[in-house]
Amino acid sequence: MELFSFIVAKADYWAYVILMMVGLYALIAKNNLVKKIVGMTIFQTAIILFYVSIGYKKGATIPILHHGSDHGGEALAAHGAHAAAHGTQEVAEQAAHAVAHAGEAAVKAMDYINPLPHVLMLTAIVVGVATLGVALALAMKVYKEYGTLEEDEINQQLRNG
Amino acid sequence: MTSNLPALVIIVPLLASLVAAGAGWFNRKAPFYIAVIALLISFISSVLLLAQVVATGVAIEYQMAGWPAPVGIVYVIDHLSAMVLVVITFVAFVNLIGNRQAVETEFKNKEGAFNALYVLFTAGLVGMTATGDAFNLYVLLEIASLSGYALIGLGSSRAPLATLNYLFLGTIGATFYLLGVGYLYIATGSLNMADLATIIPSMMNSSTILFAFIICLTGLLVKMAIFPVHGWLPGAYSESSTVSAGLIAPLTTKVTIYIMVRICLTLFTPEYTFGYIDPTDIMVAIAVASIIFGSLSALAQKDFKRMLSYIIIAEVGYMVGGFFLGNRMGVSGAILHIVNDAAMTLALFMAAGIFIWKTGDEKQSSLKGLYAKMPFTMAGFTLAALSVVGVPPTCGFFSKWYLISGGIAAGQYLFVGALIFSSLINAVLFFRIFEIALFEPFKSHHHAGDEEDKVESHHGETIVDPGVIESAQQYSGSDSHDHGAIVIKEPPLPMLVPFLGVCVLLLILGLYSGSIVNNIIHFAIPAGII
Amino acid sequence: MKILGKITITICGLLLLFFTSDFPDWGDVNSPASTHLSPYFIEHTIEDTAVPNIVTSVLADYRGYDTMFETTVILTAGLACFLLLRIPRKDSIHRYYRHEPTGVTIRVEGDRYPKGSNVFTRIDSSWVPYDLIINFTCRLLIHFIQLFALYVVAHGHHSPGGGFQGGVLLGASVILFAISGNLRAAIKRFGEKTAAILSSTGVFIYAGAGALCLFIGEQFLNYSALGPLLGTDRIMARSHGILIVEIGVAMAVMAVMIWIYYNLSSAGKQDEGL
Amino acid sequence: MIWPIDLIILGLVIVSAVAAITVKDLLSAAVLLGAYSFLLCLLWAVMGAVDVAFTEATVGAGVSTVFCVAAVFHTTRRTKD
Repeated sequence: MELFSFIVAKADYWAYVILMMVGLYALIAKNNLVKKIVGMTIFQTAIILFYVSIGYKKGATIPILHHGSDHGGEALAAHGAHAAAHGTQEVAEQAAHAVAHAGEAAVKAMDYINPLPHVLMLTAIVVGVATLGVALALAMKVYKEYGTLEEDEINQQLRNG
Repeated sequence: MTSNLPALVIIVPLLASLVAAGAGWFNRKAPFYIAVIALLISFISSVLLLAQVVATGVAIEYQMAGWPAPVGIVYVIDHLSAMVLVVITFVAFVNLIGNRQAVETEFKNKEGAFNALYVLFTAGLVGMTATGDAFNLYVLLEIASLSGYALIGLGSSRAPLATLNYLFLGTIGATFYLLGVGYLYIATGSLNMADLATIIPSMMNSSTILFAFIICLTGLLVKMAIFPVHGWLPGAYSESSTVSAGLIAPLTTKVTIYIMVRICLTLFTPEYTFGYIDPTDIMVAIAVASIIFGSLSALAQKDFKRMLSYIIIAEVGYMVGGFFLGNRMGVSGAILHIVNDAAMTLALFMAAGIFIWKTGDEKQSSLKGLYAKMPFTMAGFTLAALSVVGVPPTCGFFSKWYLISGGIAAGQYLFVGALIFSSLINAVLFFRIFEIALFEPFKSHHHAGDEEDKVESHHGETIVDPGVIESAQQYSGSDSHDHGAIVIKEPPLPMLVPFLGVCVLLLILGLYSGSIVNNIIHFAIPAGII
Repeated sequence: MKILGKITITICGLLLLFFTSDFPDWGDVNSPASTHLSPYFIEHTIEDTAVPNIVTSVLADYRGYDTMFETTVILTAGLACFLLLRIPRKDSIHRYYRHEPTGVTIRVEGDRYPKGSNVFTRIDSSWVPYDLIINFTCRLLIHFIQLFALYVVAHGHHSPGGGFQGGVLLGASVILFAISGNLRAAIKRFGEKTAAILSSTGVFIYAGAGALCLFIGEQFLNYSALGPLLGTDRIMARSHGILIVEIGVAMAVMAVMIWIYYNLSSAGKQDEGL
Repeated sequence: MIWPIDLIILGLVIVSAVAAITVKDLLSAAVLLGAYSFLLCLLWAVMGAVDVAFTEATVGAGVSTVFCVAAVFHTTRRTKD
C-alpha cells in the first residue's frame, strides 16, 4: 500500500514528463510535418497536465462556491447537506463543519481546489489551438509549394534546385 | 493621463490593431495610417515614461484592473524597461514609415491584416518588456511569436518552410519557459516577479528553483537563436519580406535578451544567478561558440540578408556572453549593445530593403556601382557598416569597448579574443561589399526598381534627389548604354529620410553613449553587481 | 535525427523525472502553490466581485489583463491564417454542377454558369453523396448547440464555462453546419467579412471596456469604474463588467474559429472544401 | 476522488499519445489526437478542473481535430513515419 501511495503521489508528474518527451521526440525526430505538429500539440498539453496537477488538492471540491453563498453559512450548510446525502465521507465531515459554523460567513480555502492554475491553463489551451492553426496553415503552404509533407523529400527538392 | 502612461503604451497599439484589422475591409489606405499614428503615440508615451523614470529615479508601477501586486498583474517600468520600450517603439515606427511602398506591393489586398499583425507584434514586445508578471510574459511572448510567424511566412517561396521550423523551435522555447514558470509556481506559489524575488533568497537550495532557472534560461536561449539552436534564424529572416525582416530582426532577439536579463536580475536576483549558480564559464563558452560560428558562416554567404542574419547570431553571442560575465562593465556593455544593435540591425535591414528595391535581388554581386548611383544611401550604409565593425565614433565601438573591458576584468580572454576576431571578420565582410559597390560599375539586370519608378511618376510622386532632375526615360536610356553618364537615382524620400535618420542616430548614440550608461544603465543594474 | 531525438529525450526525461522528487505530493493541501496566493482568490471572490465561480472571477477580473491577450492570441491566429492562406482570386479552373432531375454531373470550364440554372446545383469536386440522415440530424442539433452555447456564456458566473467555451461552441455549430452540408452554404449564411469584423469587434469590446474604465479615471480594466454607468455599486459593477467582457470573448472566439476553419478547409480559396 | 480512475486514464492518455505519433496515416493521427485530448479532458474533470476540462473538450477534442482533419484533407494522408 505504501508503494501505491507513492505512485499515486507522483504518477501525474511522471505522466507529464512522459507525454512531454513523446511530444519532444516527435518534434525532433519525425520526418513528416503534420506529425511534428501533432507532437507539438502533445508537448503543449503535457504542460497543461502539469499545471492542473499542481492545483489539485485532496478532499477539496471544484472551485465554484455554492450558489448564493453570499448568504454565507446557510448556503454552505445546504451544500454540506447535499453532499452528505451522497454519502461521501470527507465531504460529509465538511458538511458537519459547515453546519457547525453556519453563523459565520466564511469560505475556507482548504475546501476548494486551487483555481489559479486552471486560469493559467485556459490561456495555455487557447495559445495551443492558435499555434496549431498557424502551424497547419504553414504546412498547407509548404505542401502547395513542394507537393509533399516529408522533410527529407523537401530537402531533396531544395538541393536539386 | 500621465499616471496611465504605462497602460497607454500598450493599449493604444492593441486598440489600433483591432481598428486596423476591421478598417482593412472598407478602406485599403486607412490601416497604414492607423498603424503609424498608434506607433507614434506609443513611441511618445515611452519617451515620456523614460523621461519620468530618469527624472524621478524610481520605478513606475501600474496595477492592471486595480489589483495590487501578487493578486493581480502589475506593470513595472524601471530604467531598463523604459529604455527598451523606447527602442521597440522607435524601431517599429521608423521601419513602418520607411517601408510603405513595400507594404503596398507585397501585401496587396491584405493591408488590414498585415498592419494589424505588425502593430500586434509591437504590442506583444512592448508588453513583454513592461510586464512584472511571469505568466503574463508568456502570453505576450506568444502574441509576438504568432504575429511574427505570420509576418515572416509571407515572403519568398521558401519562407513557409523556414517559418514552420521557426514555429517549432519557438514553441519549444516558449513551452520550456512556461514549464519553468510552473516549477517556480509549484515551489513558491507566486507568479509576480517582485514577489518571487523576495521568496527565492529564502529557498536557495531548492532543486526545483534550480531547475526552474535552467529550464527558463534554456527556453529563452532557444528563442534567441544562440549557437546550437540557431538553425531557424537565417532561413526565417532572409526569406521573409524586407518590411517584416526590418521589424523582426532588430527586435525579437534583442527583446529576448532583455527578458533574459530581466529574469536573471529581477526575478532570480543577482545573488542567486551570479552568486549561487554562477553559470559564467559555460554561458561564456556558448557565447564564444556562437560568435565564432556566426562570423564564419557570415563569411560564406553570397546573399546580403543571409549574411546579416548570421551577423545577428554573432551579436546574440556578444550580448549573452557580456551579460554572463557578471561584472558591471560586462552587463552595461550587454545592455548598451541591446540598444545599439537594434539601431544597427534596423539600419542594415532598411539598407537591404533599399538595395532590393533598386536591384531586384539580394545578391551581393548586384550591388555594383551603387556608390555612384545612390551617394546618400551608401553614405548611410557605410556608417551602419562601420558601426557593426566597431569603428569610433559610431555606437558599435562603445558597446564593444564595454564588453571587452568587462571580459578583461572577468579574466575571460577567450571572449575578448572572439569579440576582436568577429570585428575583424565583420570588417572583411563589409569592406568586400564596399569594394563591389565602389569600384565595379553599376549594371542593372533587373529593372524592378525602375519600373516602380515609372509607375510612380505617373502619379507625380517620384522624388528625385534635389539638384539632379532626370526623367525616368533618360535614366533607363543611359543605363542601356553602359558608357552613359552616371545618374544619381536615390530612393523616394519617404524611404530615404527614415533610413538616413537611423544612420545619423547611430552617430548620436555613439557620442552620447557615456551619458546613456551613466544616467540609465547605471540605475538599471542592481547594486549587487560590481 | 532519430538518434539525436532519442538521446535528447532520454537526457531531458531523466532530468525532469529526477527533479519531480522534490515536488510536494500530488494533492497536498499544504503545498506552497495552495497556500501562498490562491487562498486570497477563494476567500475574497464574493466580496470583491460577487462571482461564485472562482475561475471566472480570476480569469476575467483579477487576471483579466491576461485574458484580454488570450483573446488577442486567438485573433492573431485568425489574422495569421488569413494572411498566410487566403487567395483572393475567385476564378477557379473548373466547377461541377449536378442536374437535379437526372442526377447527372457535368463539369464546366471557367466561370460560366450552366443554362437552365434552376435545375443545376453546384457541387464540390470531391463531392460525396448527399446523406440525408447526417444532414438532418446535424441541422436539428445545431439549434440546441447554439442554445447551450448561449447558456454557457451567460451562466459562466455560476457554473463551469464562460465566454471562451461558449464562443467555441457557437463556432463549432457553424463548423458543423459546414461539414454536414457544404462550405458554400455556410459562407452564404456567415460570410468571411462578417467573421473578420466580428472577431475584431469582440476583442474591441474587451479592450474598449478596459479603456473606458481608464477614461473614467480608474486603472485599465478596473470595472468598478463602470458602476455609475451601469447603475450598480462597485462590486456588482465588477460582476457586470465580467459579463460584458465574456460576451466580447465569445464573439471574438466564435468568429475566429469559423474564420480559421474557412481558410483551412478550403486552402484559402473559400470556394469549396470539407 | 478515486485513484484507480486517475491511473487508468493516465495510462490511456500515454497510449493514445504514442499511437498518435506512430500511426502511419495522418488522418488516423488527427483522430487519435482528438481521442488523446478527450481523455485528457476526462482526467482534468476527475481532478476537479471543470473549466479546463470544458475548454479542452470544446477546443482540443472538438475544433483542433476539425482543423487537423481539414488540413489533412487538403494535403495528403501519406506519411513515412
